[in-house]
Amino acid sequence: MAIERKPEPKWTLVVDADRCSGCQACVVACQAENNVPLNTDAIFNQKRAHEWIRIERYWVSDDPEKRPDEIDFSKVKAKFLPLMCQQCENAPCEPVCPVYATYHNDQGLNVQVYNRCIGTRYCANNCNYQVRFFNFWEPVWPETLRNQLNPDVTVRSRGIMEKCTFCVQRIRRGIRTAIREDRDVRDGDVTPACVQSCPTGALTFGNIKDEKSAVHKLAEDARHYRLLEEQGTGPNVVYLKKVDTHAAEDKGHE
Amino acid sequence: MAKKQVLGVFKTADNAVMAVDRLNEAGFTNKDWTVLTGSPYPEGAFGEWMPKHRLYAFPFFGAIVGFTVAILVTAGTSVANPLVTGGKPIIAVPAMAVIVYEGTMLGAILMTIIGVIFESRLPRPLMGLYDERITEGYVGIDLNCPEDRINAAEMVMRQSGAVDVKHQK
Amino acid sequence: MRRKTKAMSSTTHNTHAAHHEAEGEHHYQPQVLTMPHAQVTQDILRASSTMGRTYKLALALFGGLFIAGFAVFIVRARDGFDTFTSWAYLMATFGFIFTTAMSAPIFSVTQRMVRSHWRRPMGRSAEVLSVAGIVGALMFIPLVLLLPNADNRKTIWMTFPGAPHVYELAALIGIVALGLAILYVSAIPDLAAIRDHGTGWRKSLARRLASSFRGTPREWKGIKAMLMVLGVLYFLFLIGVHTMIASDFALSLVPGWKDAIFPAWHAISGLQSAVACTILVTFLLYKFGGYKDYISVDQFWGASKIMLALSLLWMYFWLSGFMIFWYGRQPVELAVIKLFFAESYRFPWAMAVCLNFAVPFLLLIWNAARKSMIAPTIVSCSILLGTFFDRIRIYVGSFTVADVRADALHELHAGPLLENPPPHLPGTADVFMILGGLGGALFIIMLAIKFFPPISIWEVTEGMLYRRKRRFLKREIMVMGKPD
Amino acid sequence: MQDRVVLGKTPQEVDSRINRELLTNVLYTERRYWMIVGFLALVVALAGGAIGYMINQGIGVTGLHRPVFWGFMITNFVFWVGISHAGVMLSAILRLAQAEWRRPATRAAEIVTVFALMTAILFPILHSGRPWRTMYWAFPYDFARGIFPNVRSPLVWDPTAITTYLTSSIMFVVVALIPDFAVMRDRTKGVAKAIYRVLAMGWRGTPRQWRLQIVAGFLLSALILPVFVSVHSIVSWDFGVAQSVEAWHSTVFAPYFVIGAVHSGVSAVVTVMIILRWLFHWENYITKDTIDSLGRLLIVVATAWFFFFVIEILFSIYTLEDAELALRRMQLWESPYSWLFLTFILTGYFIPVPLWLFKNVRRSFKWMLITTILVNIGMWIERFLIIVPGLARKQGLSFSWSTYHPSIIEVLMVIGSFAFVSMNILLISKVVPLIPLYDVKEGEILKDEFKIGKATIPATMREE
Repeated sequence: MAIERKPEPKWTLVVDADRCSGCQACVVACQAENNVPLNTDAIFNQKRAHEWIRIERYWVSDDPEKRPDEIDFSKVKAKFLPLMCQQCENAPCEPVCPVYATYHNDQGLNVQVYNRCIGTRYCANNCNYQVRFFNFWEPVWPETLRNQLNPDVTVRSRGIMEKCTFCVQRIRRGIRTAIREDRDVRDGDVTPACVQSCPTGALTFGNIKDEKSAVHKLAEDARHYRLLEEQGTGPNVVYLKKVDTHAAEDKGHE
Repeated sequence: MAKKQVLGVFKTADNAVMAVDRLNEAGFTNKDWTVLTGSPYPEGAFGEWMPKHRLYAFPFFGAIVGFTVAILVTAGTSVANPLVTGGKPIIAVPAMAVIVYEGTMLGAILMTIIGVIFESRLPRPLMGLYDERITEGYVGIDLNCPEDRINAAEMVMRQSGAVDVKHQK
Repeated sequence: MRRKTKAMSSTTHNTHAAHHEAEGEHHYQPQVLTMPHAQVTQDILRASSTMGRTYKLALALFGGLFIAGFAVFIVRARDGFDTFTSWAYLMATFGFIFTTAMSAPIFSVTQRMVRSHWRRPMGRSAEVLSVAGIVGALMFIPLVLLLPNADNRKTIWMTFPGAPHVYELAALIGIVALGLAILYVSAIPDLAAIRDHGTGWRKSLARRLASSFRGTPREWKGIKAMLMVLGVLYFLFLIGVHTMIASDFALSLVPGWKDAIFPAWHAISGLQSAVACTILVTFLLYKFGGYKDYISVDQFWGASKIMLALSLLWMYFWLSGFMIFWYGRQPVELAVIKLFFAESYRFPWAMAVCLNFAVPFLLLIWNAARKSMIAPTIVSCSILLGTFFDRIRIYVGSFTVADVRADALHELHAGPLLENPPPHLPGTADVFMILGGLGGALFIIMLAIKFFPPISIWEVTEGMLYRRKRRFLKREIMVMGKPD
Repeated sequence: MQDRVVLGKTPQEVDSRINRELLTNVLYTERRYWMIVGFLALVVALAGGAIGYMINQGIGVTGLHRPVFWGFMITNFVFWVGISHAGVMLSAILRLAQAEWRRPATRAAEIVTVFALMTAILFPILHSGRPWRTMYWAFPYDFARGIFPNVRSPLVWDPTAITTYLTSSIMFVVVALIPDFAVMRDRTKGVAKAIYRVLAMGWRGTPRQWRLQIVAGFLLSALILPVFVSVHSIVSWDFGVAQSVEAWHSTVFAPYFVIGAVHSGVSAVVTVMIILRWLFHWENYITKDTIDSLGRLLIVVATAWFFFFVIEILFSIYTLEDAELALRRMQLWESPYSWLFLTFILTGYFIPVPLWLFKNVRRSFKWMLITTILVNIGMWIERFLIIVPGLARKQGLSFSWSTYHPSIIEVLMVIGSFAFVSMNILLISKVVPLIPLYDVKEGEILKDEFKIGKATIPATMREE
């Protein structure tokens, strides 16, 4: 149904690293919205936690050239990098899937077909951002939580990959409203769970093709950069640099 | 008139050669007899008649078939299911090349196998005259001769040192 | 011994290349030489010491070309060595000579190691080609000076002192020396023959070189052992030098180009061209050199099998590199593909693929073609031409980039080359330098084959010991001795 | 000095002796054979249990996790594909080179190829999250919905290449078996005879049949060699094309893997042949010369492999990228990888190759057995060190760097795979001779010798 919309929207998420306080609200919201399996202690210790969006925390010393043992820890700062699927234009994870379980749709989304997936885990190996998660176990929810599962979202079974979808269910709903009101999608039609829950407004979501949209303006911002740009993956997530005296630190991610 | 098989079993290749020579003197051509050995002898060791085989044609035919099929399958499936992945073209030639290559080789090899079996005229359910000693290093001369000359042929073979001679009843 | 039939047939075959086809049976008979030893020595010495008129003319021509090229080189050298592009074609020519003539001895080395008999009349011509290394070395010195210091850029030398210049020179001199050493050692017994039967300056020079070689078992053993050692050394060294030159003169001059197979691929095309030019020389010797009795289709048959295999490898090595870049789609990779294959140097690449892969493959898969003299020769020519185009592609390509992006040589991911530089076409001066280089190489090679017998007398006569004919039942068959 | 065994005076003596000695296991079986097979069967059963448990519980029972999504199973897959390269390498190349000493070695090698490959195929399937749905991974059958495999994925190239290779090598073996089936047809009684009668397809041994046998040998060798090169190249591309794992994204991988495969494969064949020689009393066929020549071959192969190993490392670290350096640091200096690396480089190259340089090592069965086993230990670890550290140190996002510990399930599977291959080889040896009878007999015919002065030179007749 989205197919005959002209022009197709191109969804983009802008992450303002300067506003992020690392509060993890987005993580929880995502967990709740997308029926992400519970990360119990056991699973977490197996390093098999599902975090469609995660806050990567890096400690930044005052001088990158220093060796750890010389660093003055009173000057060390924490730096947060919210990381979710970058919905790459040239997604390395897509072509390696033998069964087309993941491919690029015409709204710039990198979609995951759960029914098709056979769990070769090749896509996860070939993801630069390590934002793909494999269901090593059959996911289980305690009886009390059964009723909070989101009916719009599939519950993934064991043995398949899953990842951030930009809350595709909300995107579809937004487009449906737009069609009903016979107009193009505009800001506010679609708000992924993480964006909705971010207290500091570090996350902004929208259709970058639409000049009036917030993301369009933010993407032009002087501070903007894309993660691992030199790999040529062409992410659809734009980051805005943290404003601090240690700008050089960003090298740490490249 | 009807032809019958005569099989002479010889202890050494030399005797077999002797027998072959005498048979030829006796008016048989090397199209009438063939040699049965338990292991390959150098080509022409018995002056035997060796019709040309067409084995080399088979792999080429197979290769062409394999190539076409592979092209159709790869191109066909990618067009029938045109999903963009990683910004690669729908008809991704290097990727197709790999599969087409394998297809070609598979075709060539399978046809070669068929070729070998066909060209060596196998399978041969009715073996005709045979002697189990041949796989023990004896050499057999399998003569295809008209009934009235069977005895003569047997004689010749015995003279040239056949340990055993038998013929179709 | 079981199944001994008749005694050895003592029929001698005075052989001519075409002769064994006329052998009664319909199956192929390899050449078996049975003429007396003395005759071999005389024939070969005579052939290697006569200079025809065409020969002299050709010699003069090549000499002239070399001098002209050298003059042009001097003129250009006066403007200094600061731009890569002006020396790109000199590098390409050097690359070509290095990949072909200077790598040729590898053929005789490997074949001697696997003790193949058909190689015997061919080995020496491969070794003689190594004298081209002298010209190569001359061309190499200015090119090394051209290289920027390795300190503040990404080269395989990391931070070695004196890199890359010292090592490059050392390596090249080493490989030339080894090549000449192999030529000399393998020629000693033949030089002894010249000393005893030769005339004039050859005799006196041979006396000095062959010194006191008398042919005692000990001396023979020594020579063979020495050849084995030198051979192994040469092989390891050659691969190493290919790696160094490929990475210093191409890889490290293109920012961000990280391609581990490229040096190996360079070496493979070295082996391929080595076989090619050996076959070519053998054919020329057969046609014009007057060695008809000693060269037969066996040589071409054996060598063309190897050439076919190497041509397939050539393509395979390229593909296994290309596949990674095509699939990776990182900006640098796409830029490299554009530069060398897709856009700027599309034409030489196309030529290389046709001449180094398509032609050899399509011709040599046919046994009839392999078992002929003309087809392998055609293929050799096409391979040599293709290699020349390919060297132009690699070195001129890299050199142009080195000028455009000299700023980025130290960068990690230099990103896409800013704008893909247009192909750099040769000017008149470049043409002169190319011809000069080639002329010099040919000149010195032609001189060499008139001193060193291009067909190794001792190896041929040794071969006569181990290949015999005997009757087996009703046919004639070749018996091959397996000494260890 | 070649020590040529004289098997007899007359053709009859020789051939019947060859038949007798090489068909021992087919016609009559010793008790220790069944004991060994039984033991191996036990191990296989154990591994089978482990597999069942994994399929029932899910991949969770392995030690895999983010970002190390591939571990022991894929390592083992690559290892066995590698081993499978021995058969073709030996029988094809040596046949084309007309090396006489290949004759007894060929079939055992080909059999190793077949079973190694069959075992290898199992692992990617078991390793997938939902093995029971892997049908549409390889086969484009879903015309109803028009959904087909993704031609661009190396994981689709793999099955194509491996099926091609498996089919061809099985055919390679079968064609060469026809004359030997005939021998067994003439030696056996009753049911067995009937079966062999069918298998031999009425082979009589006419000159034309023999001619075609030999031509087919050459032709198939020439055809199968390009396949064999392509197979491991494609396996290597599973890793090579992955641009986000810098350690894998190296252009040299294809030839590096192929030559490494030959290295481990030929060693494996030597191991297998020495063991079978002991088990089936092949003293007259697998001689010192055979393993001596194989040893020489191994020196060359190993050194070529080492060259690729060196340029692989050199050309990956020379740009001094952080992620690359972090990876190499882990590979070389951080336990347990440092220990694995040390073991690998010693057993894979620096212990065996210098030893092989000595003639009396190459000619001693004990030492060849030891060294070749060492090589394969080393090469197994090599595959592990290529696959796992690359994933554990992926990209600069050090937040999710990690390491990998295999679970007992994976270990069992690996051990099981070894038992499985050995068991299959032993079982097949019950039905077909693992040394090609007719090839050896032909060798006996072509044997010759002549005198040069006082020396007697062993020689062979050459048709071409």
